[in-house]
Amino acid sequence: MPVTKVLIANRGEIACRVIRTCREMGIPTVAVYSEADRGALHVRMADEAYLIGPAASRESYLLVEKILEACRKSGADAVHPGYGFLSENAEAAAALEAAGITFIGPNIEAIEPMGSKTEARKVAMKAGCPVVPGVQESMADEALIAKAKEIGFPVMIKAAYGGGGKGMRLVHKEADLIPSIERARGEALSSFGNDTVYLEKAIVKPRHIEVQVFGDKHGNHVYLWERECSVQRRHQKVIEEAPSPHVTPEMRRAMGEAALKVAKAVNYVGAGTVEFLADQDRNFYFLEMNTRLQVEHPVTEWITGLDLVKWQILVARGEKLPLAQDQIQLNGWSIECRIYAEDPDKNFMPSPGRITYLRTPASRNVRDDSGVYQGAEVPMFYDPMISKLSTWGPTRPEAIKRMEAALGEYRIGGIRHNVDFHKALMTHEPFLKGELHTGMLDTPFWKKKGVGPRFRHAIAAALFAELEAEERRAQAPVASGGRPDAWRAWGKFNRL
Amino acid sequence: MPVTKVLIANRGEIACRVIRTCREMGIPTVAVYSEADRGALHVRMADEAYLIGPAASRESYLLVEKILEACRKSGADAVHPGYGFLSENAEAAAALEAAGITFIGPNIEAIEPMGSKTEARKVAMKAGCPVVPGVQESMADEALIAKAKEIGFPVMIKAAYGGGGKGMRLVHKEADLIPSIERARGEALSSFGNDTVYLEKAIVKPRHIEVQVFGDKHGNHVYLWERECSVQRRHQKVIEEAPSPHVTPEMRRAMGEAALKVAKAVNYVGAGTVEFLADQDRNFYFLEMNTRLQVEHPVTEWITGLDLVKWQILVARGEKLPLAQDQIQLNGWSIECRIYAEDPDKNFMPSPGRITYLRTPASRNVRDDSGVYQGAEVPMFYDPMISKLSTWGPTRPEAIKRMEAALGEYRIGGIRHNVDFHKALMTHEPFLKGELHTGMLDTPFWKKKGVGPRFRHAIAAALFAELEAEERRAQAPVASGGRPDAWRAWGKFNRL
Amino acid sequence: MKRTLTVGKEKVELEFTRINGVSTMVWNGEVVPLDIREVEPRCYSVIIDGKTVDVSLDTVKNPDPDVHAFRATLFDGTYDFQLQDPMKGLLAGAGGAAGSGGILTAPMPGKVVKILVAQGDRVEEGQTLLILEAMKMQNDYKSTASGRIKALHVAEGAAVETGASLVTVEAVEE
Amino acid sequence: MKRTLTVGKEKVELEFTRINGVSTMVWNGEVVPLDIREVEPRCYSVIIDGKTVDVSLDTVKNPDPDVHAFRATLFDGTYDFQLQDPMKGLLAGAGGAAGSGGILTAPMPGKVVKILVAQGDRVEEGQTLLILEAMKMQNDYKSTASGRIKALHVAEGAAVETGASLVTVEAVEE
Repeated sequence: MPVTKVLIANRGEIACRVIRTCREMGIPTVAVYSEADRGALHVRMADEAYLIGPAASRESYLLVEKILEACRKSGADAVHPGYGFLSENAEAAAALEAAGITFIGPNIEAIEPMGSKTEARKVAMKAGCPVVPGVQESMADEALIAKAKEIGFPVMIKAAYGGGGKGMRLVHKEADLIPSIERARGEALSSFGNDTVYLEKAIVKPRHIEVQVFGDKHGNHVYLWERECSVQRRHQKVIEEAPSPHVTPEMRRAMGEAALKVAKAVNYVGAGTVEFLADQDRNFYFLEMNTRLQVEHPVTEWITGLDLVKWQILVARGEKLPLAQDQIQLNGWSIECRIYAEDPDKNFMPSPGRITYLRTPASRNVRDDSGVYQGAEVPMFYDPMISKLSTWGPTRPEAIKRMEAALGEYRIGGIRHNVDFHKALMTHEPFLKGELHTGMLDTPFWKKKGVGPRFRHAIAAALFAELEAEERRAQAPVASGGRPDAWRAWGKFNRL
Repeated sequence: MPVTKVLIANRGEIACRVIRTCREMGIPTVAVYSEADRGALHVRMADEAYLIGPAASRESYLLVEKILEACRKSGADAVHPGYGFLSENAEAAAALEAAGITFIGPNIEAIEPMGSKTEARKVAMKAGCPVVPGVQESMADEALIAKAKEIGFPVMIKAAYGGGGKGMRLVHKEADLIPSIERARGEALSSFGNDTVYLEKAIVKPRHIEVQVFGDKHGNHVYLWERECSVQRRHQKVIEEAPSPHVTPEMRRAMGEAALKVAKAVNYVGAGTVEFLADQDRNFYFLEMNTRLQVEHPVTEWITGLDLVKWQILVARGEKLPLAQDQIQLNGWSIECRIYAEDPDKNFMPSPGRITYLRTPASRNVRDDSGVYQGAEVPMFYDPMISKLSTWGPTRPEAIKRMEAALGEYRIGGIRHNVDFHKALMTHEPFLKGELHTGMLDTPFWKKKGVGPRFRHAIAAALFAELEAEERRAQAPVASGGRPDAWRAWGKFNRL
Repeated sequence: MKRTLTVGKEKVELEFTRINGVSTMVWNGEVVPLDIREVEPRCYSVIIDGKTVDVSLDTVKNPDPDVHAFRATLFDGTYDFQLQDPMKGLLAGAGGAAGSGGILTAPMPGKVVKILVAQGDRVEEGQTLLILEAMKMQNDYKSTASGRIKALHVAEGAAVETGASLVTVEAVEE
Repeated sequence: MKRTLTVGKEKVELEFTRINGVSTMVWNGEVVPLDIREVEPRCYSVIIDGKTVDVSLDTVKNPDPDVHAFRATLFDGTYDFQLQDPMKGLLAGAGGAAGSGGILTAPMPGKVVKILVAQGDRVEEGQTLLILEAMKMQNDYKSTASGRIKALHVAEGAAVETGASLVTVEAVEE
């Protein structure tokens, strides 16, 4: 399949990141943009750019026909979907392929089963990859009790049609089982109108660890080690790292091989991620497979020295994977922080608006994957990601120290953001020790306490700004419709 | 020796770079600045800052007593000299040590012999490190002739007290020897007032290859591979890379071991560089030893994953080198371009002034060691370096492609700079092939030819700016002492 | 120039002077010599007694135009504080600053996806009144007091700016 | 708005219009629809027929205030060109633009370290007249014509700005 001009069906940092790899490969790029994104960085960086509709993504970035139209206009013969939007949409991939456009993503036969959690679980079980012990089918209470004993406590009861924690019950001993099932059924019925529940082994302090896999069209598959993404808030990843501080060399090989079994079972082509839950005893269980490039792929790029987007393009072209398993290096450690336009002081409420000042960290082994610039507008229509800041160090403590220093250099004016929140995490004892689990942010330990030793410097700057503003007002020429005398008098009054 | 607070006796990018490592190590930093540098980046980045005199470096950065005074004021117990200024000044190092301040640089006994080219050559010869065959002493013509035959042609005749290419003569065959010696003596006498000449084997298309060495206070020495710095203009390095495309594994080991012989001969402590000239047949000869951190150390940091400033501090504290020779990795390839405020269209004339716009490249494995910011002044008093842009890739072509793309993203407004010059080098065939030698920039192949396919876009932007300026003038309020009617009329006139 | 600094619940009386380019701050009576330069727009290099700090300043919207609210970002963190001309503070104190009076305003730009109450409804403190969507997230907006819905200022589907009035809740006597 | 573009030795007649926010350029008679936005100060996102380019614009000092000289930086290189209002060009043409008249001016800020000629000296084209130092480098400044030194405008040791007059050379009849 030829890949001679790539249209990126995405926006923000991932669109910019794909454009950069294409540039290095000498491939022209085509950006698409909504009405809200005319001034966005990806439109500035690409070689061509086409408007595809209004701000709302369902009227622009999510419409495959708009993408096809932009392909026709530009002559792009390949589409990179980034992550989100159309990246895991089998129908969109099929529509592109039908139009003779190369979809730089997995084969459609792999997207479909992995799009359904229960289907994916079946594929994994059949392939011999461990899954969380339990039943996923509707079952009578007696059968559930028998199953719980078989699995061993603690177990988790979950509503089959549920979500958001409702209808979930953690059960530590057999005596609590029947009352818990009853309460779970009651909640499920009132919340979701269906009282079907199922049962899984409960994993205490679970860790989210995922394996990066790659396949080509010649049946070759490799794994590019793991990433740990246990630092989450409301099931959203906040910090990712590679490798995982929890994983031993034996566990790494076992997880890699388990991930490859899943990939091979669907003849996986391109970049994919097999997500696992791991318990504190290093048992791991298949969770799901993401059939796209992950947000957190930079940490894998740091430790392997590879360019995953380049590999995606090579595979899409029909080339063989450039390296065999034993040629892939694991060098040092990498951490990534997701920098968001959100306010940690107000329950992480999104904070769209204009970035009036921007200073990005510049240092050794620091990478800032950004989709913004000073003066750019962070629109309210899309996710609030400003950039992904990642660092590398020979060891985990060095990568973390570098991240802490880099966060200290990061300045974003005009909107609220989570840089200080990340700084607090970089000195959080359990994080430093690598004692991660998906609930570690449930306690808001990052809340600020008082002011630092340089507070007076901040006040001095503000006083300076106040004086300058007064002097400017006092000296300002007559503005049309203004009251110069009033301003002047006020300025003088204030400087008494 | 304690290193609990570091004063950086330097400015610009290297001061900022040292501050960053100190931050990661949790060591407070002290900046010093001249009157021209109050707004410089290193003053903004450090924890403390002290004025040490007027703009001229001989009245500020070069005065060790000013540095000592700033140490006393701040309580700094260590001084990092960067490169240039006091970095290779044995007297300054001694004055600091006498005041109980740790000099983060080599032992004084190593600085002294290496400060003299002829002394250094003697040390190298004695240590068994190859030097350029020839004589460095005053000699009668007959003795010179005999020596020339012994060494073999071509030979180079050089003025003993000369420099800048004057009094130098390349001789290809014996018949030309006597007339050349006579002319060299004549030039030397008129230029330097002394007609002493000496003779060396001429190296055709020489390559400048240097080895990074490190020593600790316990007698351990390692080498951190080589850098090639053959791309020079007027004997100034322009582009550096590591490793060298010319060096084979055998040559690498041989050069490293030769460099260690020199380092051991002076009980070298800290970071040092042994410079060699290599011929196209891979013979190499000791040139000199630089007893400081080099400008181009980032390329070594990229391929080893190490932080050389951190190593300097560890060694200064009396710690042992963190790694043994067989633990030092050589991973991938790195290129560095020196970005200068100079005008390649006007014979590289320096271009000091205000940086009105700055956009630095941000990408995977791109590092910009900068000493400036948007709005910063590049003073006319110091060297015109804006930043050092370096990239890494798994292979040399990938590192070069990444550099080319990164240079394309670099934007510097308000002053002239050499970004386009570097871009031209990144597509220069001999450079791509690794066929480097120190005279490769003698032909100005980088001169621009015409305009590119997007020239109309540039013109459109300028027309847009013209229209906006006219409209602003037309709408401007009455300026004090202005002639509003005249401006308005002009504005209208122009929009007819 | 005099200012009253408010940070958290503390207040500090400040004075700032610049004579022939030399800046000085008086902090609760203590004289502090300053070396300040605006190195970038709204970004200051401040040296006090050899300690150098790079301060980025953001202005924060404040309902009272006489109270200037700032957010300063330094290497070691972000601080929110307010400065007020003490003369104006006195005047304002005499006039009496009114509270926000039970009006729920939009804390960010977004779209009103759902309104869960109607005019005249009795509501409890903490009850969700409406749902606002921005950046792919839906946020609940709850009443800060018990009372009755006096007015709805927006309709479902409306796009709102930061600070826009959404709902007015009035206290009811029991 | 009309402009004459000069790039190298070529001239192009241009027209630029903006009506209701829609920009159009006429390039030697050819109509080119434009989509332009100033995304940062002096930095423009320009889309022409789907091709998008990010253009940074620098203004270059020019002795004639009616000739606006620009340096534009794009991803693919840097271009120098000039724009002039054709009406003013005509006026200027009629008035006659004078040359620089044998005055050697400083091409960059620096310090005069040495003056090698005196008033009244005969000089040849290419002869070094003085040495200017900036950024640790000394640069020779040579006469662009043969003639006689009419005036020295600076002394050794003087600091000079870009464009400052250094030496006036007058032609002499042989």
